[in-house]
Amino acid sequence: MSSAETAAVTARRMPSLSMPVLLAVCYVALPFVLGNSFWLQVSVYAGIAAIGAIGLNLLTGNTGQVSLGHPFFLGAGAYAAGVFGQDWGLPFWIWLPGAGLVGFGLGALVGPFALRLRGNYLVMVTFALVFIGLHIFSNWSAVTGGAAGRGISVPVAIGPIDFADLFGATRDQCYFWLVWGIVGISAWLVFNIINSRPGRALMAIRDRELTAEFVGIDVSHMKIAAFAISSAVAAVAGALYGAYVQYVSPVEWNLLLGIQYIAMIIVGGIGSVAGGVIGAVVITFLPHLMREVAGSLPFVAVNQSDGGLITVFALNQILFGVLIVFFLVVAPGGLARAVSAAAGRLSAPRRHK
Amino acid sequence: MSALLQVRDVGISFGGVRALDQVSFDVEEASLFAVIGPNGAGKTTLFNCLTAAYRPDRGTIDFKGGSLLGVRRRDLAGMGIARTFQNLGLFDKLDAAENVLLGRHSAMQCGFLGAALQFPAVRREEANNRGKVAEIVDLLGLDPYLGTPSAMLLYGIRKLIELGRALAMEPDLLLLDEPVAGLNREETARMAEIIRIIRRRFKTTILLVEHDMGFLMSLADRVLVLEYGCPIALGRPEDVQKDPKVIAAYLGTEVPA
Amino acid sequence: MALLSLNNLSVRYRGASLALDGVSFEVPENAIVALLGPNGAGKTTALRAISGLLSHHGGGEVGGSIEYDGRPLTGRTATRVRAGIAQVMEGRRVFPDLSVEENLLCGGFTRPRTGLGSGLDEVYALFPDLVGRRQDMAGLLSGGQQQMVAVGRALMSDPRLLLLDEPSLGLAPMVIQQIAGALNQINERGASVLLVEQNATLALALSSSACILETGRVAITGASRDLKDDPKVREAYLGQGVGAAA
Amino acid sequence: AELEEVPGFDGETITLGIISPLSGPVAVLGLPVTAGHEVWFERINEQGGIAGKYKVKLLTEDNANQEALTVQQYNKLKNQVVSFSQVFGTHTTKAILPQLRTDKMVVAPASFDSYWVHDPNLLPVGATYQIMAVNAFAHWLDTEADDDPVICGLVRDDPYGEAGMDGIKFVAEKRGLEIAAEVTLSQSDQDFTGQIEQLKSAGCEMVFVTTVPPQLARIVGNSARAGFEPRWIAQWPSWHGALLDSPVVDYLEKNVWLAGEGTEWGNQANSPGMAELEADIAAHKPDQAPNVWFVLGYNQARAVTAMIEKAVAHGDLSREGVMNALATMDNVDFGGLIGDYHYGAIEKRNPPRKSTVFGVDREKPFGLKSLKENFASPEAAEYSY
Amino acid sequence: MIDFTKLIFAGLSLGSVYALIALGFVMVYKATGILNFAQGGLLMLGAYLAQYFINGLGTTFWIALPMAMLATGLVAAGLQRTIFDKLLTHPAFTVIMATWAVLIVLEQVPITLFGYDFLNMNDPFGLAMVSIASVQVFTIDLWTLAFAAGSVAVLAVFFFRTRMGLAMRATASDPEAAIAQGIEPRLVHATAWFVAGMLACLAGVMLGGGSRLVSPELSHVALRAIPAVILGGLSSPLGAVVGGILIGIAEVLTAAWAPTLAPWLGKNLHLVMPYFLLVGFLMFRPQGLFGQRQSGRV
Ligand SMILES: Nc1ncnc2c1ncn2[C@@H]1O[C@H](COP(=O)(O)OP(=O)(O)OP(=O)(O)O)[C@@H](O)[C@H]1O
Ligand SMILES: Nc1ncnc2c1ncn2[C@@H]1O[C@H](COP(=O)(O)OP(=O)(O)OP(=O)(O)O)[C@@H](O)[C@H]1O
Ligand SMILES: [Mg+2]
Ligand SMILES: [Mg+2]
Repeated sequence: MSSAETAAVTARRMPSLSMPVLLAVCYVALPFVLGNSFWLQVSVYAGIAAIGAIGLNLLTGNTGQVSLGHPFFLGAGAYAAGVFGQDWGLPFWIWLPGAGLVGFGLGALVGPFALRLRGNYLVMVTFALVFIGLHIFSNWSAVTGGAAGRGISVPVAIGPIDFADLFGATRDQCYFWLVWGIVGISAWLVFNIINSRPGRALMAIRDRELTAEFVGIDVSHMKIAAFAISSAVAAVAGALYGAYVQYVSPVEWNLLLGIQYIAMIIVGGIGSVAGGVIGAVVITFLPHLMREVAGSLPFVAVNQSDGGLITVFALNQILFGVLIVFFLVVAPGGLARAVSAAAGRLSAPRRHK
Repeated sequence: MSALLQVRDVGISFGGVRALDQVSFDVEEASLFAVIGPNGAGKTTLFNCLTAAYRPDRGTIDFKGGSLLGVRRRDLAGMGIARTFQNLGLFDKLDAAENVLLGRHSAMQCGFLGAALQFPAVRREEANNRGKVAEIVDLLGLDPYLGTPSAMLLYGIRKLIELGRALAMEPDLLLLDEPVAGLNREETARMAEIIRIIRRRFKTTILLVEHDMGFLMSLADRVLVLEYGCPIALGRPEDVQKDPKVIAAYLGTEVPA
Repeated sequence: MALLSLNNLSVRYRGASLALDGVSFEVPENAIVALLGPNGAGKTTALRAISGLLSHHGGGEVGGSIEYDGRPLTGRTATRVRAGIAQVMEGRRVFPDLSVEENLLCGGFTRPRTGLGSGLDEVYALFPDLVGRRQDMAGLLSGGQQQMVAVGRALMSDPRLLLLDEPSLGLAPMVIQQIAGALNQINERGASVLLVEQNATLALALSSSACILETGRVAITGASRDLKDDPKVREAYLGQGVGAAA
Repeated sequence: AELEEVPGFDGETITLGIISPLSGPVAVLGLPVTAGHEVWFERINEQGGIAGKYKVKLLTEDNANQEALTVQQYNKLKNQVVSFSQVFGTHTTKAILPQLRTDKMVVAPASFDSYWVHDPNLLPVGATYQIMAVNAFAHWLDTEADDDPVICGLVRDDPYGEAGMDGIKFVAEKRGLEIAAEVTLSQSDQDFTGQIEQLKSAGCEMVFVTTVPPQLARIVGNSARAGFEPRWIAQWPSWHGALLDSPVVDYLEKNVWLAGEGTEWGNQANSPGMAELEADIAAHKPDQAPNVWFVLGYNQARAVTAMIEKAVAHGDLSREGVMNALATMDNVDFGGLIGDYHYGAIEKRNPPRKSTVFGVDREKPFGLKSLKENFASPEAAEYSY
Repeated sequence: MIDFTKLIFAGLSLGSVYALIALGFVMVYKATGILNFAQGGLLMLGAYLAQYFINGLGTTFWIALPMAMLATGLVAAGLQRTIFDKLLTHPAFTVIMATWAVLIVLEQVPITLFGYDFLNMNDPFGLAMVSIASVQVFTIDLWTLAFAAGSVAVLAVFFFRTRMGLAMRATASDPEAAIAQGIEPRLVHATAWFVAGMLACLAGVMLGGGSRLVSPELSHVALRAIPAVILGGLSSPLGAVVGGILIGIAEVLTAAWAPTLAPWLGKNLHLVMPYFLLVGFLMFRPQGLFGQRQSGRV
């Protein structure tokens, strides 16, 4: 048994007190520190990805149902935001939960497929879901604008508080607070689930499905619920994405996105809420940071025609691939574990000798 | 008063293999009933039939007066049936307490919404059940192992955790499949002791499969012997042990202690 | 002369304390040696060190040496299997989606093709229960039947040194006797056996010498005959009427 | 008077942004477009820069033809540039439109959506896909078609595919013709036999096709196998020089036209711009193969230069200044490389109505010979956006 | 009237390419139990290498093909040795993720070496055709079919008649237990990857040859073959071929019929048809056409 599993246990424990304080300070201060820069926007994307990753981690990390189908639910959420918020003109506090509900319903529809399938075959059904989703998104023009895509301009105000314009802050700053606020809420909710009866049942299903039934767990119900909740969270992330970017088209909800989400939870830490968030931040920032680094290397050219051994893009992709493999090989428990191991030598889990 | 568990004419085959054939027996309330027999005789299969893991081709199984056939696996816990597995059925990444706590699953109510929002009632329920778990952990002496994923623990400990999880289900009928296989003498003795305590304290009816005859003799009230799926003897342990058919099929000439 | 000797062997698993701490013992040519000890004493670890599987469990040798056939035992497991070391792993480990016969053939992977047929015959003679199940997936067998496959698979390579990790696990008393017979048989043919067992009575009855480990150290070694009568051993490992403890 | 410093202008250098697919399947187009920009601005810089004194610097980012990435790259660059000399792709440009409005940023889109014509934040160049299709189709009707032509479409299911088909439908309507069959294909199609059989069974005499070169090769290959030989009119991006060496070249020469614009590669007689272009390539990028996408970039850069010059003339390089320059800009002459664009006030903008129909000829430098050059059909003049 | 036989033949030829690709997936799956997404990258690399041997080095096609297959096979085996060997004990989906990462890297290699421009394979097939049952068929498609059939035969013998084949299945089943039998998983895995690389290259060449061009898009075609593998059952070479051909035929037929028969199902239905088939099929036969059920026991 690898020590990755210890991580799964440790990661589920509450972080110590100094951590929340630090996070709160970052939450408030970062938009000011980053000013109106590009990096602030990347942080908003990272936040949106974090929400999606928290959802996926519940399904894949905690319930053991590997899904590449996340883009489908993200996309559905974005279009739901467009329909509810823009076409129907509903307010923020309706279109956002509404998108979540749509995701919930779709997840509940897809969930039953997972009941019959395991392992690689389940992965493949979710893989097919991405393509089926693309087909629906490119053909259902009334909702999605067809292959050409659609604009999404929706209100983000709860009563008098407008998240697009908080005390004169810029749109990006406001979105940072909004998105990361929702990250916090989702993290809290999912954390609670994981550490209670239903969450334990999910993990039981992951570890040993048959035995789970013998302790009285309704496996079908639980799996479908896991799909539905994870999809609901994904749809919320998708809705926020649509609202922030203001335009979406079907090609975005592709397989690569699904793979990226899996990468997030693997790199961050499987089955831990913090892991999903850390992974999302890393995977979102990585290409941009690497672009900064790669661009200043001597043998690298911005594009192929400029000579140089290799283009920035190619190098970027290669580094990206290499880093993922590196994380997999070197930090199999994910960064969450590496971080908690580094930070928490004091509160190391008790281990028999 | 009728027996807690009544098995009548149960049979099941897999392809050409007849794993159980015309098996009938009663298990009285609060007794310890043992099943023995050569490898592949159908003991685990019998357990599987009792716990809805397999559906027998023929026969009836009644528990507390109602039929167990057609019952869904997940409802067994609620009906008061718990089991352990020959190959261990622990949740590998969870620690001892979480494994045992999962035994409380069907006794608890909390759903996703309640869990997510942590209503006070949910917290209370969680605390109460964690209390029960602590008692069991204490009873089995599992304290030192908390916090370690069960897969990383020693075999003997893992067997105890699995027993603890079954106990947490507060079953009326407890099925134990080879509880002391792979345990050393000391651990075997401890397991025997624990089983006695369980019987004394909770009046649990126990159905048990084991190859360790010494262990069985001291515990069992009645013993059923299977061979190739067929019952060849049923009776008190002392009698069964002397039965020439049993000696020929199962025990062999000399009995290792 | 010793076929196998462990000299002051220490093993540490990654991030854990020493699992073996200066262990030395010998398996003479053509002998059955029992390796006993409570759970967690390091028996499996010792077998892994001999078979070269330690690295798969995040373990490495940290000291001492192992000699086999007069030479230091190094190299990968495959090399050691080819040199005649076969093993029954802890926990059966049959290939669940291979048929019984395929499982056995895997055991003969390093053996010349010509020997496979007679190897199969021997295994089926030892475990007649398996004959009717040759084409069935090993994963469908009962626990004890799987253990038979595991033991049979190890015998398939026609080993010079057979490592057995709890071969009696889950087996009916009769089958245990059969296996005991089989071990004596291959011993008579000139092979040596290193036997790890919880069933100390059986192990001491079968073996000529024994070594008892406790928390990674050798506690007692000696001829099995003597150990059987040693009061300390009797109390700790043999104990009469196990169930009567209460 | 000294020009005021603004984001993207430090008093000496004018910085322009480029967002283009430098990777992924569309890089084959994005790379030459970007090269076109580079060559043009190297030449401008060599001549002293815009207005003779302001050197131009390009900041290039890759969008892999994905909108999310485009938005991110746009945001990364927007505070460092005066305007964007290129943003590649229709859907990617749509993705940043809302921000262009708030930021008052001007972008030259490297795509031909007709919607661009009336957008005050966009500086398009060249004829639209609609016009190119209209002219090519009209040319076919006027030359090859019989009285009752069976016309069909095989188009990609995206804005690129739909744009050209709109032009075909427009002409068909004007001339009272029916579209006999309209079949779609997609980026990941590999075979096309199903579609071809449909077209064949509909008896198509002309098939308008929007696709990309590897797919065109397969489409005509399978048509050859099926013995299906209509007049294919392919939209401009379906062409690539590599097709000349492919086994389908015979079929291409016989049956395929390209709905494009400008002149034959190397034809300096009809187009002074071509001489200029070839000289610039020789000077700055001798290994550049003949490529229409390069020409697009080159022309975009020329239009952007005209706009920035106007802004400099107004003495205002701020975003408002650039938008104002765009709104008050004159016609830009592309030396016959493409049709002249009438810029200026947004409602009066008029994209070129002229375009060119090419046939395939393996003897020509780029494999294309013009069948009818720089002409406008009556329908093209009528087409309204 | 749409000619049905023609469509079937076209489906066969498309399907035979899918079949070849699918065989590569099966190969790695059989030895390692993972779905190897890097297959597409190998395919693309193989096609570019063959193209380079032909156009750059001037060798003839029939020499370039085995050379490229060998080279791609070696690259694949090298990947196994450097990366996947280290992931032996990791959970399957971590490894799947790693194959995806490798795909990302692999895709960049031919692009860096040869650029994004489209290239001609300059193979001897070109547009050569023969007439079978009065249907014109490209010779290259016949070759592809022959290669697929040949590969299946070879693999079937390999898996069920050779020790290496047995060792491969054992390793996939329980790597450590396999080691304990004296099997070298490294060798087994490297062999599997090597063969998969060769198959990928073969598929890439057939896909980039004839009337097609060699382009970076090739790597995505591999993804279209995945439904074929699943349909056939991940572990069955025969299934891969049957699945590939079924998918090919389904795709071509749908392309021909769906727009007229069921336009309301959306444009380009033929592209999702394989995925609908995959999902529908898995509902009734979760282990695929020829796959074996997992031998789960309580
Ligand atoms: N799912 C199944 N498919 C095929 N055969 C099965 C299946 N389950 C059990 N069997 C067969 O039924 C017979 C009885 O198996 P069972 O596991 O009940 O034996 P057991 O008495 O528990 O033996 P052991 O003491 O070895 O555990 C065996 O021959 C086994 O191979
Ligand atoms: N993979 C591992 N990683 C870390 N520690 C391990 C590992 N395997 C075994 N250990 C530890 O090494 C010690 C010796 O274990 P070993 O399995 O060798 O004991 P054993 O004598 O075979 O016990 P058993 O009778 O339970 O099989 C134990 O403390 C065990 O926890
Ligand atoms: Mg059993
Ligand atoms: Mg052990």
